[in-house]
Amino acid sequence: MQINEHKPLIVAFCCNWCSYAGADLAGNNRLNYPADVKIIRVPCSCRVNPMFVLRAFQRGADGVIICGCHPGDCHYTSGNYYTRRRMAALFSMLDFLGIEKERTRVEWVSAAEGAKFAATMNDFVEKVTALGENKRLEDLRCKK
Amino acid sequence: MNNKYLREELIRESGVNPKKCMKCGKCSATCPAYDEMEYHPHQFVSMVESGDIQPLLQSESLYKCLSCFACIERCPRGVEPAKLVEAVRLAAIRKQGENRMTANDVAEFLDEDVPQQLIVSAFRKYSK
Amino acid sequence: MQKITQNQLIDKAVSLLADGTVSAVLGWSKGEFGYDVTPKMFKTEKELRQDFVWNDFCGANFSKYLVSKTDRFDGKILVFLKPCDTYSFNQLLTEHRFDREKVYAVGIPCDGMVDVSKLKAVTGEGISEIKETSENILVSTIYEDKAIAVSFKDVLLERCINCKSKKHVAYDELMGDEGEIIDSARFDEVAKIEAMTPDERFAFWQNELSRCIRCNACRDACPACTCEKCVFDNPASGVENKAPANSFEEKMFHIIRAYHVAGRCTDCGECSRVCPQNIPLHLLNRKFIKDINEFYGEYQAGAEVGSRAPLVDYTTEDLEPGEVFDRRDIDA
Amino acid sequence: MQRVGVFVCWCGSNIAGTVDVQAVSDALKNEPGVVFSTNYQYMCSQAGQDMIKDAVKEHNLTGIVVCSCSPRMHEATFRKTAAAAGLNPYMVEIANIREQCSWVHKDIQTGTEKAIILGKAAVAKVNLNTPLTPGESPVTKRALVIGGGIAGIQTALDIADAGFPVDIVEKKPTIGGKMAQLDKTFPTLDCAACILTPKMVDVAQNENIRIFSYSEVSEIKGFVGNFDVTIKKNARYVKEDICTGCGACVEKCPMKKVPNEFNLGMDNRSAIYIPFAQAVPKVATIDPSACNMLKNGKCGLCSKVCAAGAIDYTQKDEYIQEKYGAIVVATGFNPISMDKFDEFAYNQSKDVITSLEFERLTNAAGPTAGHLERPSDGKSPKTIVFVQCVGSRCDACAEKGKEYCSKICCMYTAKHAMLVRDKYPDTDVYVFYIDVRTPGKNFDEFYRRAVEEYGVKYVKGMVGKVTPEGDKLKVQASDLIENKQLHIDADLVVLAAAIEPDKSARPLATMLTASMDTNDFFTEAHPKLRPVESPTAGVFLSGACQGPKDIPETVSQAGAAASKVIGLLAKDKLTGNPCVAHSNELMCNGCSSCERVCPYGAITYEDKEFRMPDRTTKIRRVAVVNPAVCQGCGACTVACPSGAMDLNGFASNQIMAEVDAICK
Repeated sequence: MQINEHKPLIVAFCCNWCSYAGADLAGNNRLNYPADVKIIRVPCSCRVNPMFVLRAFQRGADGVIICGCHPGDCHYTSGNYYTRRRMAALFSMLDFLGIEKERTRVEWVSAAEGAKFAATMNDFVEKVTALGENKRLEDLRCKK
Repeated sequence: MNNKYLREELIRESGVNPKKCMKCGKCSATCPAYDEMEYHPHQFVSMVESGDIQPLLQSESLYKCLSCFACIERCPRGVEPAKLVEAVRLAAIRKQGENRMTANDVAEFLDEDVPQQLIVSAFRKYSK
Repeated sequence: MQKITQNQLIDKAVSLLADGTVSAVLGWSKGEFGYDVTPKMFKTEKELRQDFVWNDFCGANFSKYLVSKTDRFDGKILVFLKPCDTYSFNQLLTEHRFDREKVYAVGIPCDGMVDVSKLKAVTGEGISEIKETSENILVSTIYEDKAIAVSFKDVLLERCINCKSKKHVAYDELMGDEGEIIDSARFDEVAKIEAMTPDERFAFWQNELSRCIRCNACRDACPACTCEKCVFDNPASGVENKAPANSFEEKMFHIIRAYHVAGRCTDCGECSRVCPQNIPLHLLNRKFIKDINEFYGEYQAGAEVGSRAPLVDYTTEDLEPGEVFDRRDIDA
Repeated sequence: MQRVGVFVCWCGSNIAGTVDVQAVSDALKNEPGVVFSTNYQYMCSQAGQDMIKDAVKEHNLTGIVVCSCSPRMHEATFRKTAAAAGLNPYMVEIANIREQCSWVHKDIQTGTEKAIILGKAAVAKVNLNTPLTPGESPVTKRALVIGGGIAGIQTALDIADAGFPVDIVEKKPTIGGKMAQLDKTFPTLDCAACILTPKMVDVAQNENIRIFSYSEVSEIKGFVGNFDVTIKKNARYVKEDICTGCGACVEKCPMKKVPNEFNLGMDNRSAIYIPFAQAVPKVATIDPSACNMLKNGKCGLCSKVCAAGAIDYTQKDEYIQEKYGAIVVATGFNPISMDKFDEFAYNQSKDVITSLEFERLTNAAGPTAGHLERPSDGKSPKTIVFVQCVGSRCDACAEKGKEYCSKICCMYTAKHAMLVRDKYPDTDVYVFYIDVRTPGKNFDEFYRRAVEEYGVKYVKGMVGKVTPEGDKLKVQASDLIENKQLHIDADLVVLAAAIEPDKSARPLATMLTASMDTNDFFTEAHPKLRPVESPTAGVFLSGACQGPKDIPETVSQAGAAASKVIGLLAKDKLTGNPCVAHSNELMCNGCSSCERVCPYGAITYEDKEFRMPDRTTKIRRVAVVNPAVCQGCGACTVACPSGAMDLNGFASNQIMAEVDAICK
């Protein structure tokens, strides 16, 4: 265990119908995951604009994860299919620019998968923590 | 030996989670060596879970298990009793410092009625 | 040197003006120097004879101009389209950005255009006169007595070296011979960067993008960037910024710009051509095109009118965002 | 600038146990816009709500942030509170500091820090909130019930009784479902047909009910109050309105070797058939896979004997379009396949049967006319072994069994065992059980009667394997109480197979955009408080499609679903969700990207004249969102490159403000 362990800042965008409910279920079942994860509720994962992702990195987030309903189960039928394409393209681009690919993730978590939500967050935080601070996309002016 | 310590070791070694058991007894129902055994597969699961392990260590049942894995195959909860029996058996062997038999001893028990599976199991069991 | 001549184009424009087919001509006009050709609307034969030019410096893609020129012009406009321009032309039609009825498109062959920066790298500043021969460009400068001969091939624009198509995908009339779609090596550079380590990639782009002065030339020239109001100019968007204050905002601007045109970018290369800082912006667009081709099947924006851009489409079997990296790691 | 009030809930010790609520309300006091901040034991209680109302008046609040449980729990409550205080209900934001903070973090310092950040994000968002007014849409006063089993029948009858027209779509040729196949029903032992068939007749005779039998739902569009449904009426090659159900065709049909699905393949039917005597509609159906006339044009006997002239070999599938205000899903269940259970020899011996097959074997209208006979040789079984939990409560292998308890097996097995002992007292009956679960009215009494009065031998333990040997079935099982292994020579083994949702449920859920759990049971809007509603508005759940259920439970759920439907159809107008997309026409390029990603077709385009700065005008194509159709997913907002498209309640600048607050 490192002495000066960096506490990462994780922004999680969760769709209202599945993943946000999955996060609630994790809470109901008292499944712990690091407090570094801060959830933002969006109606559907397809509401997540790449600008939000970049904005989070700009303001010093160390990792951004987008959670939606499983493909085929989208409350809005097809929203997460668009998310899948958009984020595949965006994350590939960020990787192309040299941003560590472990800092971005898309995960499908249903309303019934509280355990998966907690496990996903634990894993993501662990991976992002291992990378250390996000230095490549931060905006120094936004640092306090 | 501390039973709590032994219990944890058995669970870790075997990879079996006895808490998953719903006490249906299908393992014992399917066991071909049932009548030979003093303690039956479901009892192994239950007794390890409750820490009542000494009787198992001393029981002949350890060596009556054919390791045919029928109980593993049939268990609806994926508990895998045979792995637990194996773990207890290993604990007994380690405790005594020597095996009950060696692979060389197997030959004298062979006759034409002994099923092939049993012979293979015996070699597996006694060559440890 | 272009196979089709300036006079052929002028004659064509004059005759179309004369017979009333069109009432204006969107063409290239002489600049102050030989190389700074600028777009212009010509309305008379006199203007055409005086200012219209067609030479190795006519890189400007006119498709985009149709958006702003057609909606407030009542007559029909003649536009000359090089093969690569026709893709942008179709893409803009797909997006309902101009009225096809108001345009008379003449497809013209193109033998590649000159990169002024490359030319200046050979000749130095102070270019006073440029003459074109079949193989060479003869450049006179104010510092040299003798004209410098530069091989045309050596100073081609990157996009012309990796030309993807000599075929016109849209026109009302075609001048010269029709070419073919070329199996170009345009993704090699992207693949080279992909093969680098993340640290190298980061260093590469840090070096490139940090030169950005946010002059917005890329945005202004891009035929896919035709938004009524760009998000970066809109105070309500939350990402408005006019000038990058630090390395982040350069990246934010260019990533988002590339993302916004992803699936719609025809790879016309205008962004890199007009960049005063010589940032290889086309590589960002090509990365998206390469990814889209690999993930969702070959797609060429603008190849036909009405096709559905990959990012506003999906199949239920699409690969997962995480698999993007798995694939690459396996390939590597 | 908003005047924001912050209300931090303790939720008893649920939040206050891990979050220093005082520190949270103190910290949020200093956030921009916040003019009032407090905390209270139960914000959702009447006293808590009154506290909010008083604060709104006292401090002229324009926005409210409640730091409490999940917005999925009480957002609606606090919106109502705001409305009661004269505030626009959409000026409320919830910071989820229970499910996503106090319940998942153990350390009070960590919990408090995170709660403050979540509160800040909510304050940042509410600062940018704008009052929203929901739109209204009309309600089509007609309901659709998908599935014609007892669940669908009861729902349809109850809705029809309230005076609303109902359509039932049933994929089989008759309604009735699984209950029609049953013999007796526990715990009263009335005969299933005697209580079901009168209801089926009621359905047929009810003027408000239309039955689409042998039909499927092929497309569903629209939304609550306004569903557009396409029903595919499969060709049955018999004119339904003319056929009298006399059965002459069935008798004359030469193709008599078709396995009879109604009797689970234990006997045969003809190619033209009526599933059972009391079928509704009582109309013949030609099985196109078996009929010679349809296969190769040779026969036509049924057409010749039909006095009514109802046979029509040229009939085609028909598609019917209809509008509905509400949809009830009642797709029911099926026993799981026994193919993977080699240990019970189901595929090796005809005398190993499932419980549903046993129902048909003891049913007076079944293949043996109610005489209990072994399927293999027709002999009376003298020893019968019932095995419970076959595939239920099985999480070892997802392909083999189901993790859940199928709920009905304990009771029907007790019923079977009791009936056998009653009719054939010389039969030995063993029931192998893991637990006997009888939580129902008169259920445990019923089970005890089976043991005490009828002498059924209940053995605590499981059957390990069944081996067919001669005309016997060697059953090897464990008796856990007596701690011995049993070997029984049985004549018949009955497996209480787990039940699973009908296979048609999954594609239907996709059409309805209704969510399902991992077992393909439909998810209810709330497991306790909204058990008959799907989270998708206007879609209701009835019967076993939502989870294993016995008949009384199914009927009560069916009635509950009907009352929810009636409540919906009784309204003339529905107020919609105001959190819909809207396009800023000044920035819209008219590029159609948003239209392409909209799953509801809510976006259209119009040419609009714009005045330019130089006083000229210009006509541009711009997007227009239909707020009644838009469901607010936001796909369009990201497809839009210019940012002209935005979403009420989840605006780009609001989400970015949240991101900023979190990352500060």
